[in-house]
Amino acid sequence: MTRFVLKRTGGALLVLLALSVIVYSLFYLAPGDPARLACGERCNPQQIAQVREQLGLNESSVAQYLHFLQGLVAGRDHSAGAGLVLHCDAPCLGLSYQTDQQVTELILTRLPATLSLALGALAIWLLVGVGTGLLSALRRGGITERLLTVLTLAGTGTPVFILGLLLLMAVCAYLQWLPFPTYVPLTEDPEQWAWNLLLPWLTLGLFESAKYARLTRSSTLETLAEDHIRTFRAYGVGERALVTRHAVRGAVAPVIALSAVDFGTMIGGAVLTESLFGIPGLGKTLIDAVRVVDLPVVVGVVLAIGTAVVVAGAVADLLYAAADRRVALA
Amino acid sequence: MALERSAPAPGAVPPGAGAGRQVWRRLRRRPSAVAAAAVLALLVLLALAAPLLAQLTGQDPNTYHDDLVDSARGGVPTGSFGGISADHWLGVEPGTGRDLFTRLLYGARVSLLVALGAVAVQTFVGVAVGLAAALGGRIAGQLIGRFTDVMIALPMLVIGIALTAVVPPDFPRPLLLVLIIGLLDWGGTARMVRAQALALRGLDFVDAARLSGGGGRLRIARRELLPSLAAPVITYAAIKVPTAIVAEASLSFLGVGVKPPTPSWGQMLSSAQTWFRADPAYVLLPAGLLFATVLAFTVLGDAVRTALDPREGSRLRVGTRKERKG
Amino acid sequence: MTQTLVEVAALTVDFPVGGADAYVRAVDGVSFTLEAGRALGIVGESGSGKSTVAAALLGLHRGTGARLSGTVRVGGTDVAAAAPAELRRLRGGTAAMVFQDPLSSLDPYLAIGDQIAEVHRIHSGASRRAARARAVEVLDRVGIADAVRRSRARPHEFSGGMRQRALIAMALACEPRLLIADEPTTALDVTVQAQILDLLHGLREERGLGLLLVTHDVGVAAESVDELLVMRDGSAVERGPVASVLAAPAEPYTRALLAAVPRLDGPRRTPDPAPAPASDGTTEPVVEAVGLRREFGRRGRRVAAVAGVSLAVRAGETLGIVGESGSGKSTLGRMLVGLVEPDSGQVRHGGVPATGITDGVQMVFQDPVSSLNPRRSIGESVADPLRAAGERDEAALRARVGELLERVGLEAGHYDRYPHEFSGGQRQRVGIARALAPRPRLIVCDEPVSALDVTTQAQVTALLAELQREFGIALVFIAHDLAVVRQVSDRVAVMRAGEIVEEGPVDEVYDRPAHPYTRRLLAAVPALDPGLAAERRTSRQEAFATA
Amino acid sequence: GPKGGADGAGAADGKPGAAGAPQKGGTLTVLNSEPQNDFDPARLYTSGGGNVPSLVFRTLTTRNREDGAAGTKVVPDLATDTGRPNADATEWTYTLKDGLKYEDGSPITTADIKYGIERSFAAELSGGAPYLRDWLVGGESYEGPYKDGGKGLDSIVVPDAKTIVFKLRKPEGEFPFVATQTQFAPVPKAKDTGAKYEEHPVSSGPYKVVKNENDGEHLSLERNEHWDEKTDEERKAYPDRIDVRSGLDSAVINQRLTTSAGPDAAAITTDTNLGPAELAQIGDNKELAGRVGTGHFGYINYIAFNPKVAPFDNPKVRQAVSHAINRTSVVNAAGGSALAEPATTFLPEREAFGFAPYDHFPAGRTGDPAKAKELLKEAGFPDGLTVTLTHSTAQNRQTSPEVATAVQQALAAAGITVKLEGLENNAFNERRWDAKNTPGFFLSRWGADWPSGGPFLAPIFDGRQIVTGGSNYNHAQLDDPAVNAEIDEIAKLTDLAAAGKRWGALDKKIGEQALTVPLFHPVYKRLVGKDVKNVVISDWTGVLDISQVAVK
Ligand SMILES: Nc1ncnc2c1ncn2[C@@H]1O[C@H](COP(=O)(O)OP(=O)(O)OP(=O)(O)O)[C@@H](O)[C@H]1O
Ligand SMILES: Nc1ncnc2c1ncn2[C@@H]1O[C@H](COP(=O)(O)OP(=O)(O)OP(=O)(O)O)[C@@H](O)[C@H]1O
Ligand SMILES: [Mg+2]
Ligand SMILES: [Mg+2]
Repeated sequence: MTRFVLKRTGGALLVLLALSVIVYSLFYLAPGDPARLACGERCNPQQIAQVREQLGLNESSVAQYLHFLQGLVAGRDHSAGAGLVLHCDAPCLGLSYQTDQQVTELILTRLPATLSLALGALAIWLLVGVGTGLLSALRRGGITERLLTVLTLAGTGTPVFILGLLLLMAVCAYLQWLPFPTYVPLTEDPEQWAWNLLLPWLTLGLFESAKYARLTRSSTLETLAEDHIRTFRAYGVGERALVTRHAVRGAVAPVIALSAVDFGTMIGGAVLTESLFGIPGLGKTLIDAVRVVDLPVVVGVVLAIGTAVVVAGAVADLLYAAADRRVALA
Repeated sequence: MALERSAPAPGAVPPGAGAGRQVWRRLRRRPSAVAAAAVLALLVLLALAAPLLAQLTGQDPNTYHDDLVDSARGGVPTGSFGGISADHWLGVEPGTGRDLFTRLLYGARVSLLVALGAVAVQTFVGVAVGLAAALGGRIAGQLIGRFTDVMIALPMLVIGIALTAVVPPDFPRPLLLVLIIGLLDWGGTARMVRAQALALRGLDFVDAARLSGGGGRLRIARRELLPSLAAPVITYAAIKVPTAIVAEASLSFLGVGVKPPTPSWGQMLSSAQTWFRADPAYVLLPAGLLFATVLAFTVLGDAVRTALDPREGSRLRVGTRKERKG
Repeated sequence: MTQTLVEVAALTVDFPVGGADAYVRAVDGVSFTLEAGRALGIVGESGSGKSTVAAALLGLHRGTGARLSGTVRVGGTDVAAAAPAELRRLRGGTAAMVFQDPLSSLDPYLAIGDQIAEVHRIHSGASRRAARARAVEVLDRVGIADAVRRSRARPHEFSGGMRQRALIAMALACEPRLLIADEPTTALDVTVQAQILDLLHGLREERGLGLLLVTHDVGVAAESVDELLVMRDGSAVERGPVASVLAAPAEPYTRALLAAVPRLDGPRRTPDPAPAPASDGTTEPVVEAVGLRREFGRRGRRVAAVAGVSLAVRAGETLGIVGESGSGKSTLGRMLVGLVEPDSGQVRHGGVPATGITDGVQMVFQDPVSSLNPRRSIGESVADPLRAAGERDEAALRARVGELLERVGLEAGHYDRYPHEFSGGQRQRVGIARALAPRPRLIVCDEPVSALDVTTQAQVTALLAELQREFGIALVFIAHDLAVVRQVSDRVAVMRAGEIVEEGPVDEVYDRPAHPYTRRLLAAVPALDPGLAAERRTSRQEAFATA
Repeated sequence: GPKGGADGAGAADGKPGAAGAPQKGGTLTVLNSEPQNDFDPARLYTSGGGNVPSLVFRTLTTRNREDGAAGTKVVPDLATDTGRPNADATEWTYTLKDGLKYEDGSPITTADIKYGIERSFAAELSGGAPYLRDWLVGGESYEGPYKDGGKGLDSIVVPDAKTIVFKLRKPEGEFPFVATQTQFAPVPKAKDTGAKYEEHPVSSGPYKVVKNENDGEHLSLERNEHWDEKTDEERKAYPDRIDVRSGLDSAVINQRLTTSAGPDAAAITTDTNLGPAELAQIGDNKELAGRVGTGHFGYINYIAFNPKVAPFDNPKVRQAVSHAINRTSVVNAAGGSALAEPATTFLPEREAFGFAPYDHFPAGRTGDPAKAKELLKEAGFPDGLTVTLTHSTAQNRQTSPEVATAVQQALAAAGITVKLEGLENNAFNERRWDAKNTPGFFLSRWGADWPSGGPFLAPIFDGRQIVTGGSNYNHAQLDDPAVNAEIDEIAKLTDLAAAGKRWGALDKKIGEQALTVPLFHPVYKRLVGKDVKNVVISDWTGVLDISQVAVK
């Protein structure tokens, strides 16, 4: 276990390093001059030059990257005007070009919202997706299965922005069962937190669940064809128990593997849902930052996503090894 | 021997071609599979025949009809159901009055091409990487795993924006889209394949193949693991189609997508999103087509999945409804 | 008073294969009855339809596409007509089944104790806790040591024999009136086999348990049943009280069957006139193991499956390895071919230290089910090594594969069939054909014939011997059947708990066993004579009672 | 002609929003899409003091908070008047009103105003408008108070705590407009925390910031007890509390306002317009239509030519394009006639801008392809020609693909094949602002920083404003001495009405060269919650004035 953790930590550092290098290089390709964007539309060349200097964009790209690494390890100082020098403690991801906010701080304030969204969605797709997958494996060939197929596919086949908007319209505007969601941090009011996240969770969860339903169903059927199922059938174990107790385990591996990926990408990728429901999460932050070439924020958020992906992957491997002891931890 | 009496005469199935034919035969026996294939074939046909059909209706996907929209009310089509008329079979687009029928047809060309191409690339890369990770030994497995992590964590958007500056303007856009979506979004497939392959790897038949294959990992992957992986991979690929279509739309907003006025379903869907109360037809048409495509793919994918399984016909059917009914 | 427990009349079973209306007749008009508390043995060669009959008793063919005709009644229930609920009660409650393939018949994800408890609860409605207790109890009863702890293990942590015992335990847990055992002891070593057979016997006497024993081992049948049904090609050849069938078989087929049964006192393999080219004695052994050691499990619970084994096999020589289940035979075999890396020690092929898989080394696997890819036709599996060797010509390939299939007693036309269409024994033969294909220098046979009927067994062992002579192949022959090992081996090694306790030429070890464990093994071998078997059983019980 | 701020039919007095006299009290909710990331007066780039910021920052002058055209006037705020110029308008003097206090009760002084302006020169606090840097003597080289060793900017003189004098490099008759910008808000030096000041800027207005979460995403404002309404004629400050929630999707904002459930009944938005689909949806719904206000902002969307690029060096080609344009399609692409007014002039149709009507190359409602073809023939393109139109891929309905395709369609009828080159928004801006590499034919837009012809025409047509290496807005790179001279002359006028006339004439004159094809001026439709009263939308910003609304 310790070995596993050590190995994964090493791997994670590698991943993060690679990510930061990629983002830094892409950034030099991307259109848009960050100094001009930070300065404002009608800045004159001198002002832009000043801002460029202030942001440290005059240095060579390698030097900038090295500074970034230095900040990560040892922290950095930034002049903030008014004789103030802001110290950014290690691991320092720098200051946002646009808002001067510390990126580490920014990510820490955005992460809870994103995590809230992703965790709830995860729960929903596991519940709904795996549930309907099992049900349709159990009722295979029947009308229930066809209905479930169509329903879950309707979830996937509808782009998430339309699904979310439809839900909002129906639940908040038309039926008025719920107020329009406003993000409330968990620490502030757990009950309001859950109520306000209900629709976003449903949107993302339902959108993802068809994938899981199909996957669960097909893996379950696969397992149902195995010999050990015959044993239990020969002992009078009912069809339902066969599916839910025995066959489902065959579906565990792909579901866990995929959930880890989806969960990881959701940390940075649920942009549409986040902006539709006004959730102050990382996805929106990233999109906004990309649009204005706010490199420190982009790098920071991508690194946060990378960390999430690595952690989710490691957790998935652990879960998977726990579920199927035949698999050794690599 | 026991089997002589009733076994199919040797030679009844031509050597080598046995498996493929059997799959095809099994596929043809399922009405739902046939229907799904027909729907897809029809869609592809319609897409291919778009210019012909456009001629038939006398419409063009890009011609504006300012007289068919109510400019004072945001450009909503005049007339009911989104402006359906003898000329415009499915009505017109709000704001421009462009003919929806022809736009949907032309849109199908881009969307199907991009989505299928991208999913094909994703699946290919995902399976290759997943298998390599499962079979490549410890260190290779670790490295590939981390590489997959990197790719999963790279937001498509960041790449998309960077690419707008790099890709020459005359690079074929659909190909670019296929490459971006295909080469960036294979992490899920790879992870899933790896997980499955790891589970299969422990079975004796893989050991047996290792002993007889002269150590060729590629051969083992292809011969021993791929057939068993086909089921989840096909299922997954079918479900990735709409994601790819929507990804195409979001990339279009970054300027990486197909150039206007060329329509695509993804673009139509995203510009339609605010219209679903004022002009539901505008949303429902592309959404309905997308849904039909996805449904057809899934049904067909399922059918191929079972048809690929030689055990179907005997074991897969064990304990189905028939049994419950006694 | 006796009561008819099983009534089978004119049972015919056809399986669909491949094409639209192609069927294989697996069982052809079989009739028999079984009274409560009695035992019926079905013997016959591999593929003769034994398992198919057994499965029909529980209605396991329902819904599979197989066509059945005739009637099957079990415990008064008409299996073909029973409602699903009734059928579920019958399965496990009235009649419980022990399957042929021990390795794949248990849920790989669940603890063994939980699996048994689950089945028990369905039929007894016991509480979770009681069911678990019962699971431990039955596991203990079938001879699993430390049952409380082992009940928490999952199937892959059990050796093949232990899994089979777990399956029997599962059957016992439900206290059925009829036990259908499909090759229940095939995977077991003789000492445990004897225990199990004694156990079954005891249960029968104690509770009037009916027993339908499907086996290809006539010896096992002789020890355990009252009546014998001999099958061939799906039909019943002969039926009668066990003593009379064994003593005075009426049919020529039965006589041939009995003649093929290997006996401890039967003829031994004639030592090769000249152990092939390597007669000068200076050549290196084909395979040599030095101080092999391999442990399994995580820290704290590590088990040394093989604990320091050294051996050597020369070209043209057969080394038999016997030992009880879990003694490390398979692990040793896998290390010899390079599928498992030793923790310490070294394997040398032709004097060269080997790591990983080496050319010219093959293995026949213990489990015929999982050793064949269910998604590929058997012909393709057999052709693999040929393709790897560079053969490209499809026709030549097919011809060669056909030849190999025929050589192991299958047909050339089976090339395009899939594993699930074969009986257990047939699958094992495919595995042997695959191992033979690349003309290896060494084949490690892990229980190659334990799933085979005696006639095929004789055929296969003869075949192996023939090939060995022809090509100078070195064989490592792992088996728990002492009689078979004796028949085929030049030397024999007896393993116990990961170590070789005794090794030597066959005659020496069998005739003058030095180690008490070897002596115990030999005493457990079943005898063909039911009278003798009963005698031995009582002596075993007495020994147990006084111990 | 100029329109009033409201066209709602619901309310009795013709004003949009709920009927009845506005009263103090209650909580106003603001639902916005853009968070108030910058809340530092030095960093804000606003037209007339912004919206939420103008509740916290008072400036020397401010915009007249009235509906429609009346709202384009400059009025005093902290100062007693809109400024007293010297004879040639190179020196402007202001005097503070009495009794002005910060939220902590301390008095507001002119030194604080000077300091506030000075810090807007610091590179750390970049983002504000460029005018002070260009206009103040020494402004071009000043680097802000953090680097000047306490010397300050000499061209801002503070003779006493109530007086402040600005010394300009050249005459600027429109200085009072610039004095409305947040850089003119007082910042007490002792409270300056540099880049962190925006977390809690010191209020001089009717509200103070009590909570600023997630970098301006959630703001809570409460009454500033030290603000004295007697010193402030402009801000009404009816609600007790203001709760700003931003980061919301615009469709959701409009939907929430439509539904007006719970606190949303007392909600407004200051940055989200109604889109075409929403307008279509409101349709005949009287109640909803009665809650929609209309605003205009000095803004032009146009096609820009770069006459250095062939074939646009040929005036006939530019004229042909002008004649061919179909403004109906373009207006529809921009959201329909309710959201865009077709334009043939560069200046908006508002008196404040000095609007003078003209249509030099009449295209009618839907274009005149015949005339265009004729001109092309004269220009030497009898068989038509192929050109590339550069546009952005931003979804703004201004420089976006919708408008580009509408242009493409219209020109096709005149035999001009248009290839579209859609660029990501940043790339698009870099291209069109790059004097060396400006495309020949592209979509562009311009908005004025205050309602006058000056900020409209000078950046676009003044030859001395051609910049290389910075942002160049003079796309045509017109450097006509007559135009330059006229711009300078008008800048000297402090009589804004007289100046307006001359701006209009200048526009008409430049228009003859067909350097641009004016397409449309946008119109803004703003929806408010059902309990919101006293909706004021001026033609200065076109945005609902948050300082006027009441929720009781
Ligand atoms: N699902 C199936 N589909 C097609 N053929 C089958 C199927 N199951 C069994 N058979 C065929 O039916 C025949 C009888 O098989 P069965 O498993 O009953 O044999 P068996 O007597 O138990 O043999 P063994 O001792 O090797 O286990 C064999 O020829 C086999 O190939
Ligand atoms: N992959 C594994 N993980 C953990 N333990 C294992 C593994 N493989 C084998 N073992 C353990 O090693 C020991 C020896 O197993 P092995 O399979 O070699 O026995 P065997 O002699 O072949 O038994 P059998 O005759 O029953 O097949 C057993 O205790 C078994 O539980
Ligand atoms: Mg059998
Ligand atoms: Mg073994």
